[in-house]
Amino acid sequence: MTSGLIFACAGVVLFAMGTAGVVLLDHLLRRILAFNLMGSGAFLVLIGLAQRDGMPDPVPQAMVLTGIVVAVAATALALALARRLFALTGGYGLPQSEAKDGND
Amino acid sequence: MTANEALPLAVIASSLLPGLAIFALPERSVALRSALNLFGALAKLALVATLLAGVAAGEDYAFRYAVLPGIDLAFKADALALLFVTLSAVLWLFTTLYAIGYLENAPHRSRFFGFFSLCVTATMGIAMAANLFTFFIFYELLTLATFPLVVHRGTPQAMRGGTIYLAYTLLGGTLLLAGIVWLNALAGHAEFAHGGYLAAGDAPNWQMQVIFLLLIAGVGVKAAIVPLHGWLPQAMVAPAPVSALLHAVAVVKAGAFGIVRIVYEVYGIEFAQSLDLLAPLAVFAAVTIVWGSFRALFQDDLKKRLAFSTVSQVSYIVLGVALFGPLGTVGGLVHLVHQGIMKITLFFCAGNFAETLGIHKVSEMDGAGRRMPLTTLAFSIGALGMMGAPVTAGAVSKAWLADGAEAAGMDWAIWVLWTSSLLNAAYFLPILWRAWLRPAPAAWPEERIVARGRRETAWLLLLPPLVTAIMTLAAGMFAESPGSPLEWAKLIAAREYRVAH
Amino acid sequence: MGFAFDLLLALALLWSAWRTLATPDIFRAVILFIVFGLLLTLVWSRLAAPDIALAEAAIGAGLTGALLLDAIGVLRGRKKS
Amino acid sequence: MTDPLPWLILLPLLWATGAFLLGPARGARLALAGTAVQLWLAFALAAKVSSAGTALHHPVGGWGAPLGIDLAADGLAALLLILTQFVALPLFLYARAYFAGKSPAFWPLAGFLLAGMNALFLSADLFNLYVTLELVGLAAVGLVAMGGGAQQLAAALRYLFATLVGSGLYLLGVALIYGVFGTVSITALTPLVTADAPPAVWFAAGLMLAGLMAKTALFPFHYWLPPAHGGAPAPVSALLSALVVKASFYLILRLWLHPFAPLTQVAAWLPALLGGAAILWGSWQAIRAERLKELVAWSTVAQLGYLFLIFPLLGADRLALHAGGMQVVAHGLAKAAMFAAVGVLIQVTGRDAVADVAGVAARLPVTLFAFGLAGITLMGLPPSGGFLAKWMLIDAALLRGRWDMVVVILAGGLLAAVYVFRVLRQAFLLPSSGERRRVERRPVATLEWTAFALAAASVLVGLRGMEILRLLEAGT
Amino acid sequence: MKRFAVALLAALFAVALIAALLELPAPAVDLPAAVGAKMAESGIAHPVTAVLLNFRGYDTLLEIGVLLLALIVVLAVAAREEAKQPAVADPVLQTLARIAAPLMLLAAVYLLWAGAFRPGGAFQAGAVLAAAAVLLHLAGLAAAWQKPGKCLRIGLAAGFLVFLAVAAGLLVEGALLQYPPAWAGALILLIEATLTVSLGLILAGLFLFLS
Repeated sequence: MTSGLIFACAGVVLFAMGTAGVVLLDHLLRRILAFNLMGSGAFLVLIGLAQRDGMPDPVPQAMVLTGIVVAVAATALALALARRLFALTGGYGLPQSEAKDGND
Repeated sequence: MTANEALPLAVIASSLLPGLAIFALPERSVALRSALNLFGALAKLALVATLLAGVAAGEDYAFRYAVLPGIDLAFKADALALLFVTLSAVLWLFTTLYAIGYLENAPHRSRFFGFFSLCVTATMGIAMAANLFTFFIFYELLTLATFPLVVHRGTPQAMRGGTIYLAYTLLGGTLLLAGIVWLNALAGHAEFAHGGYLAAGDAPNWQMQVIFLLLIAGVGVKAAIVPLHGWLPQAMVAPAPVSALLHAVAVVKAGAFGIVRIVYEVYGIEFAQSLDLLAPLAVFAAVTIVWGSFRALFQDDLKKRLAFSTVSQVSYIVLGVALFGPLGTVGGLVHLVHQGIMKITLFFCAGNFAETLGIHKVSEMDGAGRRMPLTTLAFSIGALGMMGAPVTAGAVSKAWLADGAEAAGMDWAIWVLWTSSLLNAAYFLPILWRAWLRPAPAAWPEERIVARGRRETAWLLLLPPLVTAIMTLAAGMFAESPGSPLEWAKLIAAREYRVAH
Repeated sequence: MGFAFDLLLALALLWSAWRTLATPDIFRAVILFIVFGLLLTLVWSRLAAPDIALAEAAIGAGLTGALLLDAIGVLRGRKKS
Repeated sequence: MTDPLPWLILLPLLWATGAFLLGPARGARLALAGTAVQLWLAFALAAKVSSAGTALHHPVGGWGAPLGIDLAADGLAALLLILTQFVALPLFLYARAYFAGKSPAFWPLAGFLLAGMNALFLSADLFNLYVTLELVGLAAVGLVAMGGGAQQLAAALRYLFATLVGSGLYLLGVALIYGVFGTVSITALTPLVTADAPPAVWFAAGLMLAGLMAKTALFPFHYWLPPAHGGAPAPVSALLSALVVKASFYLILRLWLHPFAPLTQVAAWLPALLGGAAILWGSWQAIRAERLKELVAWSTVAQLGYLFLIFPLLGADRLALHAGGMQVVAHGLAKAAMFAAVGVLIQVTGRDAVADVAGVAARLPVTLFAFGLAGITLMGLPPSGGFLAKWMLIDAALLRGRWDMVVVILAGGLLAAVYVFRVLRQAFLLPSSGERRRVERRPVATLEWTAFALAAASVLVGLRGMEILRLLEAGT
Repeated sequence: MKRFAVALLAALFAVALIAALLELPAPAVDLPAAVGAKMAESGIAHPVTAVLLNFRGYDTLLEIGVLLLALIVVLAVAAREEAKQPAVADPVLQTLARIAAPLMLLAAVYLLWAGAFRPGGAFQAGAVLAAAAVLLHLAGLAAAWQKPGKCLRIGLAAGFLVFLAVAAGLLVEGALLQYPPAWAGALILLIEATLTVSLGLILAGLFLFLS
């Protein structure tokens, strides 16, 4: 088993963990963390699988570089929204039933 | 585009364009709006006259525009289409005149007349549709254009009537759509043809029968066949010109006309007969005729009584269609016209009673004939016509229908006609008796228009019912002369059966 | 040797990820996330991807960690006052 | 400008950046000018595609797939490009009057959104599509959050997580595809993906399609849509409901038809089942909704359901594909119009409950007309584009004996009538005398007429059915 | 209940997918070979940078767009928060920052230059620049940013604009981002240099506008 395949498998587990986390967790910061884990898992699968024969492949590496920048952009955006919501409501969770009391 | 292609479009445009222009007019430009309305109505009459002359001379008027592959928006102005087109165009002129008088100083007239014109546009489209696809388009357009008219007053009762109207008609439209697409999937996309375009091999018989049921149920809603008639009495909350439109010019007529097209030009009368579809249709028509008349007996509200009368009378047309044989066909078709003329007279008069004196109920009619003799005279002619009294248009219809029933071997239908006539008399004669023979009360419920000189009410309200009453008599007296509705119906029947045999 | 190291690294990575999600204290979770990022940097270099390793260290662990820590700072500051 | 493809992507990026640098007033002008040019480019592209009869390719960097990234435009892409620019242009006019110089973030975000969508429609590379998906998703979330209220932020966050999970699933799928085949070019993949592909490819297809369905708000992933679309400012809701969800749907259709066709046959019933559920559940919620925008947003959930009904019906006769294309166009126009109209109603009456529109018919006839015309399209009544779509869909279902689908489609139309007329009949109702004294803002003509234009287009497009279908045939 | 179901689903998914990964045929397309074959024409000596800025440069263009977009959203949302004072000054941190910041600047320049033929490049360099700015802020030497002025805006957008301009300019001659081999190296360096500055500013901005 090459390192590529090992890390690809680890990536799958990471992705599953991250996805479950985004779906299940309530705390917004944790969901953002979970999203980052999910993304890292996908990146690992991409590179690990492509390099399962042990040879480096620049194409997926470039893709992952792109992906990391996109992920940090998404994280910053999510944090900005979460912090603003925190400033307004004082909580880091999403209100359970919204849209019922139209307040805008 | 040749002139023969353009003419059907022009007939549609002659109400569509004024309608759209009227929507854009500000509320206060009364004169311009009325001018547009009348210009449209007169232009339409002129166009229709050209078409009539052309069709009588054997011209073909058709227009098509591909909407989907193999599916055209197609119009044709054949003899049958023109029967309905002429009726609607003529009655539209009078209804417009009446509405201008009726709605003087009422709010939202731009909206009203805009939708009013759209209604007639849709009716023209229904009449001239050359295939079921086109028919459906205008059939649904008619639903949409009439809704704002039914709820025009904006009261909770109007909303209730409008909602019920919509519930029935949209449901009917859905059934119709299902039937049309199904038929399209089985038999391809074909145009209406004399003698029908379906043939025995097209699909299993049971499917043809179910589709027929779907189609007839779809158009039967507008034709107010029992048990699909529930909306019609509710929709009488609308202003009187709208009732005229619903009962005589557009809506129920569109339903009845749809049945005619489906039976004669989709299935073909012989094929429909061979599928055993006509007898059940006749039974439904008969039940509707009797039930409508029976319910009318117990209505004190004048417009409601007239509405149930419509339920009954429109099914005369359906009965005529369902009677196998040219005599019944002629009876049904001619009643399409006669019922329109007579019923519109009645609704005009009912509107006059309500507008002038505030009379809404039969029990308030006492002595109305003395205060409003001309209106009451017109009403009487219409009512006698409905009963089938001699010299009126109604007599002609009933005679042909009865002959048709005999020829088709359905003698029971004659009894239905007789029963209905008796019931008609039973609910109309008391009104006439009250109006002419009972003394007037000390004060009318709500007198709004004061009689001046010999004019009992505003002349725009008085003129239309008088003209249509005269037409009722003329159609009866000169039934056999060329150009009468009866002669035109005979022409159509001859064409349908010439192909069928 | 390489295989054992990879396996160990993968397990450490998954453990840090798991702790990140499961730790009740949010501050520790973020610290664990930064640890996760550093481990991931190691993984990238094992995978002969030094460019990603650099980016991961600078952006993934560094900037994202700083952003998260700052957000927690706000959270804590509000809770105290 | 020899080739319209790259310009359709570069132009919105340019004016988005310009709007960021120059501020909202000049940004709006840039956006309008840019979008007008884009619309022209989209039509030019459609003309080229039609006359060529096949897809046009543009190898970015001159390398060509699989080394480089290819842009490709077939009839379907051209249709969506036209729709996007065509809807965006009046909506931008609307937005300029609506925001009146406030909300400086709208213009750059809208530019990125449009660029992302155009890039998505044109891309033929799975990983590049991921980047465009993120561009569209994040821009859309930003637009929802722009309002800045707690409700909007919460809705935006919900939306953000949904869209991130969606693109995450998609990305994992791309990773698997690259691992198995060594390429992410759709053209290169199409001959490689066969029914006996390794299980990882099945996983990839499932992940990518599931992720995209979450982004398209297909039932049961629809939960994020009503708050996001119902809470955003009206022009934003219109953009999102009319266009953004269509972008991910487009991608589903594209993948379904091209690389994954050998795999997807088995599961075609699933999207249709979910679509049917979406129609019924979305319509039911729209009927129950108390707020106007919520009603319209739920209607989007329902209308998207129709799009998913086409999958088991796709076949050689292309009827279902045509129905899908027509529904995308008709709903795009109608939903934009409806949100725009509702925006006017809310702005003028100052309230957004369905009950509060009583009597509006008399004061805002143009807006109400717009709402009604859009409603005709949503109900699928003739002669609208929605009618043609429904007609073809029923036809396709009947030809394959899918009676269950016919019933759902017809029922959906009736349910749509219930929620549309719920608003209309309220509007025709005379307001009670106490209500009438409420202080109201005067309607802005630009807002009213742009809504009307969109609504009229959604109905009139029914008369241009042949052109649309012809375009869909070109190289799709 | 939901927790359990989702966790179970995730676990099943992971197991099944790992099983699917263990038996894979060799890829049908050999992209590394294609990259190797075209390296000479790319104008770059380092394969990853060649893919990033030439072969798949279009991805990178859009990605910068995503980043700029995120910054715009951060600006739109965060602008309402009250301005925060620089963190409490810590003398040790301040000294550290004073020394580190210039070094980081140097490192960034090195990374940018190195990117052409070995690991490194605009992203890493930009990230280091951003890190320097964040460090200065944390040390209390730089205030959090308020609404960006004209100059800052231009700085933020410059990299993207230059990239766009090059892409558009190249369209006159050929396809989108089709560098003529002779010019490729120089154009990519121009893009990378401006991108480094803008990326540094954007990444720093994501932090500094937020705090």
